[in-house]
Amino acid sequence: MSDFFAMNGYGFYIWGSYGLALLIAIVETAMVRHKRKITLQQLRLMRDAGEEE
Amino acid sequence: MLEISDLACARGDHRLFSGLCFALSAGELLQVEGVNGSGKTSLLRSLCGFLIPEAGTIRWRGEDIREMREDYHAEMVYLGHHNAIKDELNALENLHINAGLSGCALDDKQAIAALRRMGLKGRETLPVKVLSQGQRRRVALARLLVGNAPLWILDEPLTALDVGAVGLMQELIGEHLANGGMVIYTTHQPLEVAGVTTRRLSLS
Amino acid sequence: MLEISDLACARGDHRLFSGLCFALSAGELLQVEGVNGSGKTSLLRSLCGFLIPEAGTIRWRGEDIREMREDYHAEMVYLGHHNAIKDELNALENLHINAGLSGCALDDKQAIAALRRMGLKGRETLPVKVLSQGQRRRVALARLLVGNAPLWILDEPLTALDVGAVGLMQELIGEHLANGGMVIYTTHQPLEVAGVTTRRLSLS
Amino acid sequence: MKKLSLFELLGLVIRRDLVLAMRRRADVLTTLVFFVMVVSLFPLGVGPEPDMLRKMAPGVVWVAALLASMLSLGRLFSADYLDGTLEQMLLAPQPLSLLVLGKIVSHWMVSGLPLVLMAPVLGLQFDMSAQGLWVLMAALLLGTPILSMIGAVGAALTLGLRGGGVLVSLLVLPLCIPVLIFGAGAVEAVTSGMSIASHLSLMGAMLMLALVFTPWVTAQALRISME
Amino acid sequence: MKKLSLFELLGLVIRRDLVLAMRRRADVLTTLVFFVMVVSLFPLGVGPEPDMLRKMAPGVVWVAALLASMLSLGRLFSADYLDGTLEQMLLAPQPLSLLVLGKIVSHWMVSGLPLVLMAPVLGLQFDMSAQGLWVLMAALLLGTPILSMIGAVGAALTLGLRGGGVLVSLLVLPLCIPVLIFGAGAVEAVTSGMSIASHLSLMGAMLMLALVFTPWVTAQALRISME
Amino acid sequence: MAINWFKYSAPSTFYELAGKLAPWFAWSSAILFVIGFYIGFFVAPTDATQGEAYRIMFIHVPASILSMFIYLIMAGYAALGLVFNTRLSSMMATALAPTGALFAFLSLWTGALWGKPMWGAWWVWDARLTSELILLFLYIGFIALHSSIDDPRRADRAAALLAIVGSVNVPIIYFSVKWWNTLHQGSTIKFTGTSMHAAMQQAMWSMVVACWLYAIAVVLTRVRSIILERERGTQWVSELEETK
Ligand code: HEM
Ligand SMILES: Nc1ncnc2c1ncn2[C@@H]1O[C@H](COP(=O)(O)OP(=O)(O)OP(=O)(O)O)[C@@H](O)[C@H]1O
Ligand SMILES: Nc1ncnc2c1ncn2[C@@H]1O[C@H](COP(=O)(O)OP(=O)(O)OP(=O)(O)O)[C@@H](O)[C@H]1O
Ligand SMILES: [Mg+2]
Ligand SMILES: [Mg+2]
Repeated sequence: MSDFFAMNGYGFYIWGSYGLALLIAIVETAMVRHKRKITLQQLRLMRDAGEEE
Repeated sequence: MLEISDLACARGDHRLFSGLCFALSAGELLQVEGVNGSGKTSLLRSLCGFLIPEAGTIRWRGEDIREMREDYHAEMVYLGHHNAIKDELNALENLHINAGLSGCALDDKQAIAALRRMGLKGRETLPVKVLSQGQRRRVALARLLVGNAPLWILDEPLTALDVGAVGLMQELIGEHLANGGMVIYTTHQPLEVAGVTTRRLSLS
Repeated sequence: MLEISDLACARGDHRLFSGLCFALSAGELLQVEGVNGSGKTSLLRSLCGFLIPEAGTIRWRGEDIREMREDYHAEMVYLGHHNAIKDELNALENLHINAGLSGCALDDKQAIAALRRMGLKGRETLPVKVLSQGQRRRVALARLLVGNAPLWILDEPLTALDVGAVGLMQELIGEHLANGGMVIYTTHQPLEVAGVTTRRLSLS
Repeated sequence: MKKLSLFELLGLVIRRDLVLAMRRRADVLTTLVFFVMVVSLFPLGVGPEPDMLRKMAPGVVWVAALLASMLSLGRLFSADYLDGTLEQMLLAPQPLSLLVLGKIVSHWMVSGLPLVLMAPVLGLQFDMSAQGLWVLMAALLLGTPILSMIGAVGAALTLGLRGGGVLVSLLVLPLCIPVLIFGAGAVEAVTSGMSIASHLSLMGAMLMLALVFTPWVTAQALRISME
Repeated sequence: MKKLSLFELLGLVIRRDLVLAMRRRADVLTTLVFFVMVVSLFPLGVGPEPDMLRKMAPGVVWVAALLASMLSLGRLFSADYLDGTLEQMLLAPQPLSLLVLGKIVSHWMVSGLPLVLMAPVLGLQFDMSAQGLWVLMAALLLGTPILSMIGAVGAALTLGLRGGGVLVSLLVLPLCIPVLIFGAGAVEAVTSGMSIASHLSLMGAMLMLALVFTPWVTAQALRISME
Repeated sequence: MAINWFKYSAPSTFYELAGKLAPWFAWSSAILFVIGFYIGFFVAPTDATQGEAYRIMFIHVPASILSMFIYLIMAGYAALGLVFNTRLSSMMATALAPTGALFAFLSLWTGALWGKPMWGAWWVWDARLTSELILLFLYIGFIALHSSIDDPRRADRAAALLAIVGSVNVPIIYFSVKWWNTLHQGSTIKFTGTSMHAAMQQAMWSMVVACWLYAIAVVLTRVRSIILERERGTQWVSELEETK
């Protein structure tokens, strides 16, 4: 197992690459979702404010 | 000559006005009225073609202004919140350039006469930067005296002008209308032109 | 409280005024009059200490303002041709910062109340850049409602304001005078404060 | 009041901008001095070894020219924008691209041409050969107008935006890289005894291309920015 | 309405400028990207030989940092000047130099600090050693605040002058040369195995000096510019 | 069956469609990614010249390819939006830019991590590397310009003009950079392994497709938020279930 991760001494480079790729995928997905949440939240806020007037 | 039909304008997610219709023909004077933020400036800028309206058309002599472009520009003058004068140049040079941009060459005599009429005697060759607010506005207004475009679009022309200059503006507008011109303007100050009934357009 | 004696001011090689003397005490209202370019703005800027006058002294409570500096600043508000508001911030944030700069902390309720009073209800959290000319001026004027400096120096406060807002300004000035304040202002528009006689200073 | 022909109008615009530039002569000088300064900073930062300096010279001069012309872009439209003159230009009854061309030409005469004339002096500081100096000048003469024209597009797009000065560099610098590469390449080619014809003719082609397209693109960008 | 203490006021000014910077986040990024871009342009002009690039690296990074912080100076006072806020600051009942210090601090946080953090990555592009990278960061950390402070004086003096952007570089660059020399020198020293203590302690002393004097000088310059 | 494409160019219908499609793309991307990873790491043999390090290829190459294609697509959408004034295409361009920039960054990062063991340096000034860096700058320029203009319509149009000018320039940049480098020295860097093992090819292609699907899923989700934000004044948004 640790052989697999060591990758013949290239582990740092290989896992560094795939790790960042995974990180980017996770962060971007999270950001896109967060943005959707915020947008919906604002829409709701605006509607409530509109009904108040 | 100028026909606006069904015009709508929105800024951001704020609808300023919609379904606006009016027509203006030679010799008419139109004041756009409304409280602060009602969309007067936005309307005038649409009439110039700067803003693309959300809906509706603006026609000049029957043609859409967005298609005429340069031909329409040759027949109008716009004076906005900004004076469009260069601080480093003097009043005379500024007037020359402004006339040049609207396509006509001017000789010095005509230019000086126009500036004198605007009450800038003795200030013709000072760099505009040292003039007072009101004097700068006068330099900008001097453009109206040269050139012969029939349509004037004036956004708060009276800003910073003193009582004498306001009177002068009334005179100028009167002359222009008598020559078959048209004027659309906004202002929060009273402006009465002798012998002409002002049409009013209220934005609310 | 404010005493001006023998003040002279020159811009370039142009003498604007000289030998100007007047004094202002609590509850008084002074309008500086004059045609365009007569030196009103220059006079007000001298009173703030921006321009160093050619001759004469300006005293506040008996002391020269150039020596008092920060102590004088704590007792005055100046509102010039520029609005001193940040385009990127909204009206509320702008007011907070302006109050902070004049040395007092404000809570949100006070700030919102001030903006509402200036007729900016519903615009408190829009970035100021999208507001109209008149609305921007109102944001700037809201400073007068917070803070308690006795001396107000206003250079054409009515620019771009509609009729309603002009009425409001008259009210505000009236209240300030009734509280023992002082106001010096210039304008080319009529401004009448109920129950107060306006003193006038003509520059020519 | 006689009508102006298109050609007279072009002349008027160029003359106006030159007069304005002369009124604030400091401006013209500053671009030039900035150029000189950036070039002279390098030996200070890098160290005084003559061999290395000689090798760096064309690259450094070109990078400095690129930066200097980026900086001067701020002046191209922003003054006209702030005081409302640009609005009036958009409303002029002549093609906007003509006015834009006029402004670009006078801008180059004020901020590009001086760099071309100054470059040989700086080259001497780095101990460049006479032949290299001539090629440097020729390359700059072809290249700086391209920089001004590409820059004009960027300046028009960022008009009225805060932080425009840096933003415009951000947009325009990557687009200017070919000019930099061929310009510096020409000088290096001549010092290593190769032919420069292909470099210079490529730059000439780019210049023609830019001359045809950029005024029109800039005019469109200005229309967008004034909305 | 309670009175603000001096310290609270300093906080208010810093916070205000940071909020403003965040509102136009593009601004912050652009200084950084400009820095990255200028550094990356050099190899394009000079050629890709690794040996030469390694030698040039500290000088190039420092020159780029200098230019980036010069360019960002445009934003320090000019917005406040144009919209009249600066007039109000001059009329504030607190010492002007305090307000100025606040503005400088937040300006550095927005435009200097990111450069310090980015520098190692750029150093890698030029194949610098790990030790060199650390020293580069340390030198930049000491040097960029000095650049901001000296720059503030220049920005205040050129306020409201057209073409201020280039003029300010002209005034300020010569004053910043010592920072450049010691900063780049420190990195070169470490790569050639010498001690860096003297370089860094000199920069520290310059920083202290600047911290004491420049806010006051800048305040005076602002007063003069507003007349 | 004739599909009415115009129907889907209306933001409201596209919003629905994108909402339905995005999860499918996301899941199939995840599955393909796992497959690609499995083949790439457990089936494909060790490379003769590069050893294990070559396995970076399976992420590096897709990232590089996508970063370039996304720019073209983005410029295309932006141009459509500018010429025909279709709101949806401008929104698509805006939504594509961040993803493209991230792929460009990933390509640089993985390339650098590959370069260190292969060439002994994190970075060399090779033509291909340099043009990828410039591509990242172009993306950042697009995003910076768009975000520093507040009026979304003006931002769309200005950024579109920039993208078009950029895409005209990209080939010029590419060839000039190529020429620049070869003038100095013959390209010392030759990519080995042009005749790839079948398993390597399979791994690579599944990773490429996985990245495509991922990009589509993310962009569709992002464009939905953008649509809501821009259309918030309209009737259909206020009638949406999600906003209640
Ligand atoms: C920061 C460094 C690097 C960058 C920016 C970079 C960039 C690129 C780009 C843009 C492509 C796509 C080219 C195309 O499809 O035409 C690519 C493909 C490729 N790269 Fe890299 N690369 C880097 C480092 C490396 C290294 C170190 C290696 C191997 C030693 C490598 C091997 C490959 C291979 C094998 C391909 C695909 C085969 C091909 O299309 O020729 N790259 N890279
Ligand atoms: N992005 C935006 N979001 C919301 N409202 C906006 C936005 N942009 C502009 N507005 C509003 O649009 C209006 C702009 O109006 P305009 O400048 O045309 O007014 P005006 O009639 O000229 O006013 P004034 O008399 O004060 O000059 C303002 O009410 C402003 O608040
Ligand atoms: N360098 C100079 N040379 C000659 N005259 C100058 C110079 N600088 C300023 N002036 C004159 O000084 C006057 C400036 O006056 P100021 O701005 O105070 O006028 P104001 O009363 O506020 O006018 P307004 O009502 O138009 O605002 C102007 O008449 C201007 O022409
Ligand atoms: Mg208005
Ligand atoms: Mg005045």
